[in-house]
Amino acid sequence: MEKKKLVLGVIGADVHAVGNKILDHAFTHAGFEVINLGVLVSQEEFIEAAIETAADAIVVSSLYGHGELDCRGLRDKCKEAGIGDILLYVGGNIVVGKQPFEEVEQRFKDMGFDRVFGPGTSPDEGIAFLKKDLNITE
Amino acid sequence: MEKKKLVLGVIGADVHAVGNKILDHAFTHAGFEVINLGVLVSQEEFIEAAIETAADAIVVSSLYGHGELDCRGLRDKCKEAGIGDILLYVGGNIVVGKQPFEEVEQRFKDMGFDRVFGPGTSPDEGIAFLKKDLNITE
Amino acid sequence: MELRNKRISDDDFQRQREEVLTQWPTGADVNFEEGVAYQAALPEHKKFGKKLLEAKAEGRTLTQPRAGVALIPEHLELLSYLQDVGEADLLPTTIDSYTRQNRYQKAEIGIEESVKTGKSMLNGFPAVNHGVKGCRQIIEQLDTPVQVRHGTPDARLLTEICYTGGFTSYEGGGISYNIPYAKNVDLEKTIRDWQYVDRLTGMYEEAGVSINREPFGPLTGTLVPPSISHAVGIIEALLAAEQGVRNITVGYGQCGNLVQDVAAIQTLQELTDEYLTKYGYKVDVTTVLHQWMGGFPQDEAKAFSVIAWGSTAAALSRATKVIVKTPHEAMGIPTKEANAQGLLCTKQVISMLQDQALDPNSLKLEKEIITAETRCLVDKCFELGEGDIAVGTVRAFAAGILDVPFAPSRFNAGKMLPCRDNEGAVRIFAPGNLPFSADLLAFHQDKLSARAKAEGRAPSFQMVIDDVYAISKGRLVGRPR
Amino acid sequence: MELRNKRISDDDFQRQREEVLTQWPTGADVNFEEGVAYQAALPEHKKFGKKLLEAKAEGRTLTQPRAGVALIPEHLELLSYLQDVGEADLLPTTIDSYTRQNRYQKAEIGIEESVKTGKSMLNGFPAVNHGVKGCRQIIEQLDTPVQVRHGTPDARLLTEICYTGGFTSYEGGGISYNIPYAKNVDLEKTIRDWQYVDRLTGMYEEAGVSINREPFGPLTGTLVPPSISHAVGIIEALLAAEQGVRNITVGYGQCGNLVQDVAAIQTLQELTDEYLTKYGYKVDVTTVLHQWMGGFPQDEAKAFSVIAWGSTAAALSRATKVIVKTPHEAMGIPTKEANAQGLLCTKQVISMLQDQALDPNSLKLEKEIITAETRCLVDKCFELGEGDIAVGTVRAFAAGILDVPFAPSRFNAGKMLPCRDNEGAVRIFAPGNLPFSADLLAFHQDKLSARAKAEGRAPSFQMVIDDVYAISKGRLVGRPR
Ligand code: B12
Ligand code: B12
Repeated sequence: MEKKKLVLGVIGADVHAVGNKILDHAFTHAGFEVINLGVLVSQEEFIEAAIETAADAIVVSSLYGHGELDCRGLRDKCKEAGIGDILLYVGGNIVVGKQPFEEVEQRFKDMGFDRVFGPGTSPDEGIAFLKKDLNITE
Repeated sequence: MEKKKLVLGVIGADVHAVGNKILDHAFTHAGFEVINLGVLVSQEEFIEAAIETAADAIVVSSLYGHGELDCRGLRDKCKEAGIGDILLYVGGNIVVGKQPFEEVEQRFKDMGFDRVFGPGTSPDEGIAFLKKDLNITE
Repeated sequence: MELRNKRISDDDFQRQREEVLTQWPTGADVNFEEGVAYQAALPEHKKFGKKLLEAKAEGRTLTQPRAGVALIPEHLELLSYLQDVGEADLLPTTIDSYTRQNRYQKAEIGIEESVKTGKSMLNGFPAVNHGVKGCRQIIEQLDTPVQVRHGTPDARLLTEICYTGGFTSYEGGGISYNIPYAKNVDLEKTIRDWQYVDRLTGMYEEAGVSINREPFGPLTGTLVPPSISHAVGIIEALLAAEQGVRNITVGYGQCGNLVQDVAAIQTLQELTDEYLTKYGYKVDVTTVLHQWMGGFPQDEAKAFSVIAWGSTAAALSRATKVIVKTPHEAMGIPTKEANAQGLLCTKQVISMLQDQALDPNSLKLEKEIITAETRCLVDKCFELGEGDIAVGTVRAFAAGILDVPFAPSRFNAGKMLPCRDNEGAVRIFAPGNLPFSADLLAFHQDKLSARAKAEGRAPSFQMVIDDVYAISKGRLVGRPR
Repeated sequence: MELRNKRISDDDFQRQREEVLTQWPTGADVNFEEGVAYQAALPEHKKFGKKLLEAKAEGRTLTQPRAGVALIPEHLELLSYLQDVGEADLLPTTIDSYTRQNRYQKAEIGIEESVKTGKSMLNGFPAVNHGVKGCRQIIEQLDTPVQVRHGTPDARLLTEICYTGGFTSYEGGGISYNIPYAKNVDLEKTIRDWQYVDRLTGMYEEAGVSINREPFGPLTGTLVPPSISHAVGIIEALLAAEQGVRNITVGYGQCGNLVQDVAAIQTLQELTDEYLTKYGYKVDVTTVLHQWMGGFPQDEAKAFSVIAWGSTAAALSRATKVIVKTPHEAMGIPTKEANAQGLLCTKQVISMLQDQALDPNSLKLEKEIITAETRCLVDKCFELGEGDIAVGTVRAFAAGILDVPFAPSRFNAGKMLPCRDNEGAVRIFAPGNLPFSADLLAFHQDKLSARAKAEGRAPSFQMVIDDVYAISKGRLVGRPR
């Protein structure tokens, strides 16, 4: 079976690189093809890379607190670019400060993200959902 | 001027001796005559000592949490013994657990204590009030 | 009957027992054989002494809180929480102060008041009043070994009920539960009453059930020099061993200077082993470090620091277990949440530091000092007792040879005054009648002169008071303001 | 213009300046003479460098939080709280990430959104957008020295505004604010842009106003071996000194092994002094220890432990100041209450341990290793630059001679892989092109073999990952599960 493709990156002006390197390693190890854009990635770069590689999902990390400002409109831009249905994940420390996760999750779902992960989610959890959402069975 | 007399002790089944030794030292140093009954002092012992020495005040410590059970009825017993007007102070960790001080203070005032002091009150604070309440001026 | 460090005869024991079991109605439910059978049937993971020995072999430090409330359901909820959320390795059942003074009638009122007001009006669990069945509810519903912790001068009935009730570890001793916990109770009497406790433990041991015993290390918890508490711990270990106890945890309350604290735990293990062997006992010895036992800072963030610093001493000394304080310490009996926070803070430090140790060379001097002092004290007690350590101990306290600072007991001389040196180690300012060699006394004096010089004031009672307040005011050494 | 470690000429500086001050409208309010006069008129207790030197002389460690929000009133409220309730000795103004990337337009939107939503939508204080007047409101309403902390590759405009605005200390450097904080920014350019910042600092110094400068010590905060961050700190100190900076604080991010951490702070002071003197600069050098900069545990009680352990390293090493984490670290930007808790926890440890120190003998080996490694690195940079440390540094990064683990910058080789040894000290698993002597490489290999043996597995990237997660999972060494 062909490997599913993920575009991975840390959005906005965010430079937190450690988690990104580990996610790259973990997703690759789990059998995905990872297109890792690294840190400081704009919405446009995510979408271009997804179109270019015909990716199955965009996995956005945001650690530094500006996630809410940075992620707004990503789903709409995907639609405009013709990949309106692509699977969209976001995870990390995606808002400023310690906030109740349920509220945060709802806000990001309203923005069009399919799944939202809170601080310190392990890569394994993301992998399990990716397999489910991309219908991967072994 | 004659020294004012204080009966000092730790009430009930309480054995916390450190603060008691320091209060004895501090009150004596501040010019009071201290009749120190030490730890494990019953209500009856407080009252007997106060009558015997014609004390001006009874200073009760309670640290171990049973203060509420141990202090109930002390004012009434003072009245029965004919020293109903004696100045009654209580201080220390006088209830079980961390409770809002205002509520605790009220409960002990309702029991007939003239002044109530919370955890970690410095001896100096007690001395200042004693001087005020016993009309000591220097 | 004359006090002797001699195994209590079966006859004597049974005679006492009859009286003890009638001190409160619940005594009637105690049955030795049935108690042994119950304990023997407990699953391995509920056995306190076993878990300690495993940890010691692996070089791990176990965490244990203090906790106890008036009523059984609440007590169970509390302990379950500390086990499940607080990740406690060992559990306690702290007994209330009325029970400790054998005032079971007052404890009964406390129980009633607690039911009425819906909050615990007692500062611990009244195990005697709850009886054997009450205790067994605790043991059965938890997955962790549970120890009884108290401060009871005459604990004979409490012990009978708790052992039959299934507790596998028991704190206390004839000295350590008298001198800091009583005012007028004869030391001879408490040593004798604790010989009863130890004999009962020995009887369980002989019947194949090993119950862990723990002398209370910190004593008054206030500026107690290590050698004083070591001497008391070793003597209580010897007294217990004579009655047949085979699993003992000796304890020490953190003083605050890291080198002194690590040296203290290491020498406590070494010296206790040494004395027990020397006097012919084969006992499994483990150690416990008590996090700072003196006055705490009121601010919770600051309290966490003190907890972490105690955990550091426990981890770097490889104490077998550590007794944990909580961020509520200065205020009152902690909520279960605060108690769990103390445990989790401790666990993080302990596992984080698991792989580190202090350089042994840096501990050498301090270990030599503590060892020499402890030997002076214990050997002098043997001498005073003409070879009998029970007799010698009573005479030593009477003479101020053993002297615990700030103790409420009138059987304690209270002539020795401790004080911190310039690095914060606890030293001796006024030796009273401590039987220390001239060298040792000179060592203490030099150390305190250095501090006096640094502060530009002579050592005095005010310096001692400043040291008592120091930690709660954010310092270790009580510098002049 | 060619990169050189040479003082920028006045002409060059003025030419750049004209361009810099037009990057955003608020640049128009900058006036050097007026800025100098404003700074000169500040009361003594608001001068950062002065307070540091006093603390160093007294052997005290000062506390400093990180903090910054979008709007001025809220920022003032936050800093006042940290000063008054948190007892912070030094204050920060942490700049938001848009400003750090010179995206002032986005910062403006962040300000507007913050006004609208009533909560800070920025992760820091947008000082450029608030301008000189905004900054002065901060300085004037506080009684504590305030430093700007950020992570800005091109900080020229920010510096101009902040210096005129009255800030008396400024973090950053051409390496330390590039390699961990950027992806595509040329190292040559950032070194040059930071020469501008340092020259501006030098001009204030020459005008009689001393502003403290601080290279960012921890870099990526993740398993950075001490010698790597020492080398970067020393190089940035040399670059700053050449431009006329006279008050420098070099930094280090706690690694977690106490001996390594204390040795690191001590050698950082010694080596920085040594190199500055060797190259003819007279600079007042102080040190800062950053509490654990990697991933934190989520549980607050556990986070307090990590904070306390960092404070322990700061206290026992006598770092001049300590940058404080908070119990919210793993979750998000802390509330002011959580930030104050971190400060108070730290203060308690620092004052409690004020009088203690580690045995110097126990630090000897670790100090020798760090010193030898750092000399290998810095000397090699001088060699590569044919005597010019600016040139040499750029070449060293290109060649992987200087190599920061986990850095996002493509100007960093990323070939070196660090890993903890069996005692938790950070060692080097894959040296990449580090110019270490054979002896030093063998030392690292031995240390890692010992761990590999203890764990029964070969060092691998999985071991590194385990180490990255370790502290947040309660350990220091990432043992296999
Ligand atoms: C040391 C200590 C002990 C020692 C005491 C040794 C001894 N014999 O003295 C030991 C280990 C034996 C001990 C035992 C127990 N303790 Co204790 N102990 C403490 C501790 C840590 C310090 C007390 C101390 O010496 N402080 C230093 C002195 C100088 O301060 P102080 O005692 O507070 O006294 C000062 C002030 O309170 C004030 N003050 C006191 N009275 C008055 C009166 C007036 C009028 C004024 C103005 C001021 C004033 O002035 C004093 C001098 O500055 C405190 C917690 C803390 N404070 O940090 C717990 C604490 C008092 N103990 C407590 C408890 C529960 C116990 C035990 C039941 C065991 C247990 N469950 O852990 C037993 C009880 C034994 C008994 N029957 O009394 C609880 C009480 C809980 C509550 N009130 O809700 C505390 C608060 C700890 C806790 N948070 O759980 N304890
Ligand atoms: C190390 C670190 C830094 C380093 C980063 C070095 C580098 N270039 O990588 C430095 C010091 C440079 C730094 C800088 C800053 N940081 Co920072 N940093 C951290 C810290 C301590 C650890 C991050 C880390 O490496 N963790 C280890 C890795 C393995 O975990 P991770 O990053 O969380 O990633 C994992 C998970 O989140 C998850 N995950 C991530 N994305 C996704 C996506 C999906 C779909 C899934 C399933 C999972 C997933 O999987 C990853 C791998 O396990 C965190 C706090 C913390 N977590 O303890 C703060 C933190 C992220 N930083 C923060 C901030 C604010 C900053 C700064 C603005 C400075 C400041 N104010 O202090 C700058 C911003 C710079 C910028 N422009 O981005 C804040 C963010 C606040 C918020 N969200 O409210 C944090 C939370 C600290 C705090 N509490 O204030 N930081």
